[in-house]
Amino acid sequence: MSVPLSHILIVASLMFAMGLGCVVAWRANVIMMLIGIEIMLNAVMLTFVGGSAHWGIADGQLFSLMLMALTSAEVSLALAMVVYLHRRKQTVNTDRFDSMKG
Amino acid sequence: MMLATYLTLMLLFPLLGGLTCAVAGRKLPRVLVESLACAAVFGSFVCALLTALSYTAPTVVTLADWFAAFDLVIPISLYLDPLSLSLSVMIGFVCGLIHLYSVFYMREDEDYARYFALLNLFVFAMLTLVLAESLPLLYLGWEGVGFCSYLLIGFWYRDTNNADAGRKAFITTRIGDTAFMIALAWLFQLFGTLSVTKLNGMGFLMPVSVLTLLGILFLIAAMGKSAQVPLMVWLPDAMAGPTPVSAMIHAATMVTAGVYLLARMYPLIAASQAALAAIAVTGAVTAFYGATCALAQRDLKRVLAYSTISQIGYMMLGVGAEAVTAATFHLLVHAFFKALLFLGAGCVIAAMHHEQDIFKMGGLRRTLPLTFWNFLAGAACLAGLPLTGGFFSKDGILMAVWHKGGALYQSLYFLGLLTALITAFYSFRLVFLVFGGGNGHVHRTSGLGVMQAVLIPLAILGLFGGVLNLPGYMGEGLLTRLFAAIPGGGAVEATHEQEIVMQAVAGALALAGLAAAWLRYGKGRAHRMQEAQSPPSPLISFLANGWYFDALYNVLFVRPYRALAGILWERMDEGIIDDSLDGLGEGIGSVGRRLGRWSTGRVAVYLISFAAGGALILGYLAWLVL
Amino acid sequence: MEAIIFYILAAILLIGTLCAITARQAVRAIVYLVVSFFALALMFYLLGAPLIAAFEVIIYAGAIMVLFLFVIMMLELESPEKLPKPRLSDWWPALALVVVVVGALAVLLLSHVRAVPPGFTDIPVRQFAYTLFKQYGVAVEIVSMQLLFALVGALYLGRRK
Amino acid sequence: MTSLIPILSLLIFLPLVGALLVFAVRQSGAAARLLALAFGLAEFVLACAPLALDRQAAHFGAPAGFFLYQDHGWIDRFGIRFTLGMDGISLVMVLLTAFITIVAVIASWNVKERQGLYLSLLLALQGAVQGLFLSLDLFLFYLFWEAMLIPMLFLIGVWGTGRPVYSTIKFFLYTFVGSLLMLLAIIALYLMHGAQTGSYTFALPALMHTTVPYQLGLWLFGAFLLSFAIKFPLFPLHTWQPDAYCDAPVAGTLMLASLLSKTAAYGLIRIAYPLFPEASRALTPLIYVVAVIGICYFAWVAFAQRDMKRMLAYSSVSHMGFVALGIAAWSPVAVSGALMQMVNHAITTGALFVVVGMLDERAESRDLSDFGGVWGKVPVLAFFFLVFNMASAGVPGLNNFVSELIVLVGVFKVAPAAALGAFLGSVLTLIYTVRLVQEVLFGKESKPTVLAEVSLREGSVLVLLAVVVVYLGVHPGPVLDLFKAPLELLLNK
Amino acid sequence: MTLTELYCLMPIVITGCAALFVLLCGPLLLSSSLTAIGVTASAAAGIWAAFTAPAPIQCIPGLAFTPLAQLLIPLFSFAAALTLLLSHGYNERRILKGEEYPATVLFALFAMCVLPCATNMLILFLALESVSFAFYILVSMDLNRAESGEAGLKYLLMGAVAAAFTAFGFALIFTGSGTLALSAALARPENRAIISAGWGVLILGMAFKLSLVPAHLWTPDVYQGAPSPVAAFLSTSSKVAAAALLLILLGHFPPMTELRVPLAALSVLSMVLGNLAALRQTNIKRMLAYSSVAHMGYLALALLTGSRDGYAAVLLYGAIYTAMNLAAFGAISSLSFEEEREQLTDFTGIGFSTPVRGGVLALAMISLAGIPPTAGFIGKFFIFYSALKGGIVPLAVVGILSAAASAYFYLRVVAQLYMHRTEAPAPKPVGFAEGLALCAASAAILVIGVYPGPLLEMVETALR
Repeated sequence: MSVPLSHILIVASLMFAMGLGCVVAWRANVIMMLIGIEIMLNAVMLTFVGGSAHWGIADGQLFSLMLMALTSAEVSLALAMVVYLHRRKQTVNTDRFDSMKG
Repeated sequence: MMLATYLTLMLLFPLLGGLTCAVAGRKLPRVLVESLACAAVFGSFVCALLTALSYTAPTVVTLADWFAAFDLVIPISLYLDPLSLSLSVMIGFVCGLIHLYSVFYMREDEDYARYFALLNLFVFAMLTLVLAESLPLLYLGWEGVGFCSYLLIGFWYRDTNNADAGRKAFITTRIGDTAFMIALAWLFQLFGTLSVTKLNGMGFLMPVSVLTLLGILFLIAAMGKSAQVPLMVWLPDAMAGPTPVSAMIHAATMVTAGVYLLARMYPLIAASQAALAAIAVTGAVTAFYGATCALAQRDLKRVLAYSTISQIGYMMLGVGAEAVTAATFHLLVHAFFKALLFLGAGCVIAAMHHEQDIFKMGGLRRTLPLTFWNFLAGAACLAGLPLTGGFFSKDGILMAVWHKGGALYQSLYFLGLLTALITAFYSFRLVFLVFGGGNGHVHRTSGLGVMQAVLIPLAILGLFGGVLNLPGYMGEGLLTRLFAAIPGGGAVEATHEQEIVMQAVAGALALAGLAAAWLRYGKGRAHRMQEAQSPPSPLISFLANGWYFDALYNVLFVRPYRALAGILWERMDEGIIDDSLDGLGEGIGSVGRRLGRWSTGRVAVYLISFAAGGALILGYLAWLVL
Repeated sequence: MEAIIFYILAAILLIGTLCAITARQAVRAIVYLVVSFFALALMFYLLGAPLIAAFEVIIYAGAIMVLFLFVIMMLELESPEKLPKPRLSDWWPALALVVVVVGALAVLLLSHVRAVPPGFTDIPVRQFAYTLFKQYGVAVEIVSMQLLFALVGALYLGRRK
Repeated sequence: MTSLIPILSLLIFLPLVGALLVFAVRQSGAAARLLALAFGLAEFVLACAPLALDRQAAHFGAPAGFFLYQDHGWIDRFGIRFTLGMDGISLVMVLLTAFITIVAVIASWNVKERQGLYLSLLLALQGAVQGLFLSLDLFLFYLFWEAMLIPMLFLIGVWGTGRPVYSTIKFFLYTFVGSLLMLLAIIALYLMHGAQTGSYTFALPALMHTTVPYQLGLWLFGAFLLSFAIKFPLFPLHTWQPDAYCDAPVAGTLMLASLLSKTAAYGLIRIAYPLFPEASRALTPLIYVVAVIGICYFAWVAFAQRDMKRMLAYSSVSHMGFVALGIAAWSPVAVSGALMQMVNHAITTGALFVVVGMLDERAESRDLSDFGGVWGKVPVLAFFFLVFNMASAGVPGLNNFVSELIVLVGVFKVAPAAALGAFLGSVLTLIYTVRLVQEVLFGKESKPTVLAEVSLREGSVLVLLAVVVVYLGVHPGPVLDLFKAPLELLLNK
Repeated sequence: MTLTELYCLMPIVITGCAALFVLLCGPLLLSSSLTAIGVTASAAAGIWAAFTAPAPIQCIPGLAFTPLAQLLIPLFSFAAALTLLLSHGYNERRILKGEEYPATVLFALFAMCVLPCATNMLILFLALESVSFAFYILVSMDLNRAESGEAGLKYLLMGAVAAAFTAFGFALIFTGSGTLALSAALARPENRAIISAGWGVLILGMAFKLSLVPAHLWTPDVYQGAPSPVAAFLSTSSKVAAAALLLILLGHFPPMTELRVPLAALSVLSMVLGNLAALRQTNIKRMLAYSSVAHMGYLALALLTGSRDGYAAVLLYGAIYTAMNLAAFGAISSLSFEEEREQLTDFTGIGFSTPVRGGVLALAMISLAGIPPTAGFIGKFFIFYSALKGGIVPLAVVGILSAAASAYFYLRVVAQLYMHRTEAPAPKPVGFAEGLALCAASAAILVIGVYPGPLLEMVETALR
């Protein structure tokens, strides 16, 4: 395949930035923020896989695999927290979670 | 060797007496304290006499080391020469008498221990001042007498006015003292020594301009201590102290320390005519100033105070006219008759229930005859009636001034003569007002007899003090012979005819003053008494208030100083410096608080900050690559 | 040929993501995202990582997205007041960030001189497995611990007092 | 004999042990007091011991001039050693510290709250100050320099009056800013010396041989100077000082005024000036200016005070100006005058604070308008008040006169203008002193008209202080002699 | 895997097994025995590591018992043991039940033990993320307070984004260098731009872990929300772990000069902002959070030197900071009863009503302020020494000035403890476990402060 590595990396960067943008823009919506994080992590995986393919070694792919596991752990914990907090505060708006500040 | 012992004992007696009184005085019986104090001073006097007997030539006696820091070596060393010898004898004698007098004068005061402690310490300090060979030691005496004077003026401390007077005296003289210290530091820089004898022999090493400045520094020092214009304002107020104190400190001894200092350092500064002229002018002006002020005073002691200022002015004039002998002569005689006058005044005051207004007195000639005659003798000396001690001493100075020549000194001579006239006038004004007129009621206190008795030796010394230094036509003076060895001590080169003419003029003026006073206050006494009830004329108040110098200084120095102190503290220290730092702290704190507000509690803000940080780092790295 | 497919997939991926992040509702966003993840999985396949591609589909497009849906439904988050929408003013900083990050990364990545050094090589599953268990056995252990504790944490938080 | 008994370490650790013991028995006030006093006296005896030694004897390995010397490894990684040395200067300072601490212990006999802790902190402070005066390792010096702050912080903060927290934190922050910059300078010097000679050490004698480029030297010396100037304090870095002095308890003020300000002067003499001869020369005019401004300005401001302690606080800085002046002149006479002034200032100012503390204890006020006629009420106390005030005003025969004279004579030789300014200050000094004396001692007796007379304990402190005041005024020779040999070595470098 | 290899990795095994054991047997055992097991396991791990000679070779692929691990594992174990000791009483008072707590602490310790042993970036990354992950759980563990869960979510959201950044950084570095192994990480000049981009992103991720400005904002909220013992553990070991990761990476990679400016900016911003923002803080836990921002700024300053001295300073400071913050948060946690004692005014007069706990808190504050003879001073000295030696003078000056300002808020606590007339309600006495923990921490502060030689040597050895 003859796609330059840099193109893959650009695509990954775009995706990463979009994920970041999502996290930042959906400022109060915890679900969308988590989605943004997923997007960012997927961009990272793309980078790893690209790098892996580029150097012909499996390490990058492995990192991706581990990232998936990590992500699922994080997401499940995050969602558990969302549920927990929703139960306590009846909201998932993170802007309302500001009892501590200053 | 005996000399050293005498000198040491001379100083030790009053010192130990003073310390004993200070430390244990309150626990000891009164009689013991009184006799201890008197014995100490008389012991000192005896030592002074013994010293005088065994004196042969000027000697330096080093008793101990005071301190030494590298080349700055200050020994405790004493210098015995005719000048210090004659002064220490005088001090021993006068102070001894005044101690005795005090015993009775202070009979009713509870704080006798403090009183005698200070009195004794004063004698110690004064003797140290006179005998010191190294300038720092002289300064020790110099400040010591000032300190004792401060506490004694404010002896009756419960009255704030007394304390204020003491404070004024202390601070005003400190201005002079500072000049002394500056001179001291400078002398050390110039000559590398602070020994009086060495310094006096090294004056020629320095240019005249330096010596002039040094002379002026010493003059300022003398101005403070001897109450010369413009630092004279403290002395009239100093009369707030007990009268024996005024007699001892503010008439006979301490206030003449300035003259003594100038006489002591005379060899060093003699080379500078400018310095001498400054001294002479200061002296003459002060003499005139003091005499005029004395004219208008109503308070018995203030008259004497102004007269003291005036008389010391004469002494300064003498030093300025290169007549150290004459100045010292006047100093000694003045000590006797001024002590006499003050002690006499003390008797009067004691007898009058501490009334000091001379316009409320009168007729004491009959009720206090002994006091009267003694006081009269003192007044005659002060006025310079012919053949009294004061006559000869004052005349010696005036003659020296005339002989110095030049327009300046001649005009000073005439100013001196005018002052002599005024002096005679106010002296007898005092006598007529206090002792003349109708019968006065007195209150006989128990000690009055002894107090009056003390006056007698002083009166004799005052009246016949002239023999100490008779003018040339009557035979060589004792002092002149003694002082011949020291620079500036030589007799004035004048013909006997000149001397006689000048003395005749002076005598005539004194008598004229007496006549005028009699006319105004003897014959016109009743009229004057009436006048005194009405408000004084402007001229009288001008003179009575000492030419308004107090008010002037108040406006120029005291009030601005107070006001600025407040401003410096509240505006500058608390204001600019402290508040700016507090403000800085406050500012940093509020910046911190604002930075803390960045933590809004909203995770979105945290994330965007985080992301912005990432963007900045990446942007920077990209910029590097570009 | 593969390159063209790659670019098409990249386009799908990016457009899908863009749609996802700008979707008005979370459920729609998830659907868009599933699409783009499928595209990503295909790209992985093209890049010689079939296993990762499979996992991508199974774990991401499958499990995780479903988990999201599940939570959304459980908390009845579809009502507008529960999930606030970004205002326009929220988008500007996001856009600025995206531009800067992408710009900076593009500059850095494109300055990379030799774009295609050894070329892409397929990595056999065998090699993958070998690396996984020979070299990164510890990683598996750590991740397993981590997953276990995700479970622990989730259960703990779910506990009712 | 000197090597058998580690006198120097003992001087430091004895008070620290004392502090621990006193802290341990803090429940019982009387026991704590006696224990603290015993440790204070023991320390004093120990401090006197070197007086009996042959001070000419050279100690093996010791730098010239140090007749007692101890050197132990400590933190080898940085070449930091536990090096102590005693020469004439430090001997006097150690004696002074021991003496003042005894006075402080006795003066805090009546502390009501937590007396054991109070005394324990006093002893700890003493240990730190002794360490500072003895250390020959710059790191060690810095360690003690900062460690001093902790007991002081508590002394002011816990037992203070007025606004103690504000004052203590202000005091701390001020000094802390300075000392941290000094720390940087110390490290820089250390690195420079290491780079030049290859031996990385904080030993003061070795660091003296570092060649410091002029420009850099200015910065480093500036950092040292800033640190010392704050603790001195020199104008205009003084504003912590009136507050701290005013709000601290008696012993705290005593330690602050008598000892802590001396540590700064000691640092200038022992460290800053010898280390940076060129830079110190360059900045000397600045020191002259601030010293003279300080002498006059503080004396002037003191005049405006109503609070006695605040007045004394300003008075204390004003007098410290003479020390600064003497150091700035850096001539043998001037510096020995400065050292003497350090001793005298410690005694006189300390004594004044003690007396004011006693007045405060009796009348429960420090406001001048609440006083008057004390002479009639408590004559003995009034007597001592007067003596110490006169000493402070520079009346000859009492101690301050000697040192001020030496300083002024020394400075006049080098910088007449600066000396002239200082002379002016001596007039201003008298003005406020006399005002203080007058408002307190003289005038009508204010209410309450009866005050308790001086107790035996108080009397003993006062007599002790007064004896020293007079002794040093009349016969300061022995002390001045002690300074001679070390100063010759320091100034000839 | 031979026996010696296992021998080397025993700390990891011990902690991992202990975590699992606690989890499995938790329901059957008393909470005190759970704590005992945890403490014993931590202590065993620490002691084992301390007395095992480091082996230069990989024990098993991806792990090696390096000298660094020999220093850090005991340190982490110390912190974990103290945390468990502190938590025991705290949890009982606050009714935090369950075996999850000690198990998670042990899990965190397990991950921390792995981290310094890692020889490749994947293990490093996973270990670091596991540490964070354990803390996500621990922070939100206090079900009685809404703040706890809130803090957990915030931390998790931020942490996940930061993890994405870190991972992206590793991805770029991997792409640029072609390997995940640390020892083989080569300088590839032609890929320098990619690697430096990776470093840039990675540094930001690390900035989050170290709470450097601008990635610090979570710190105060999380410290406030977390149970105090957790805050103690979080503020010490997780930071040291992150710093260790950076040390390992920086030690293996050729120096990246372009990173100097971003690191310097992070450092200086953290020092200044941390110290300033803490000045007026009235909540002591938030104040300590800002203080930790500042302290991490000092750490970054030492890292910035890129010298051996600097790295040694980082390690030393990490160890000292661990002791100081454990003491500080430990005292706070032992003073907290039904309510979390966190407002400054809650501490009024506490120094006298509870001398030991108040004293420990005061000591911690004095040490944090860097005043001798406490450990904080030695740490600060080393940091600024290395900074000056590394030639970063302006930063050192800024840092030292901000440190001077920082004395204000530390002393404010001390003042609150001792120098106010009114007194806050005195707390009840605490148990043996907490007392032991507090004593251990303060003893460490004092001993290191007076005689830092051995620790300095250990630090030197760790970098060899």
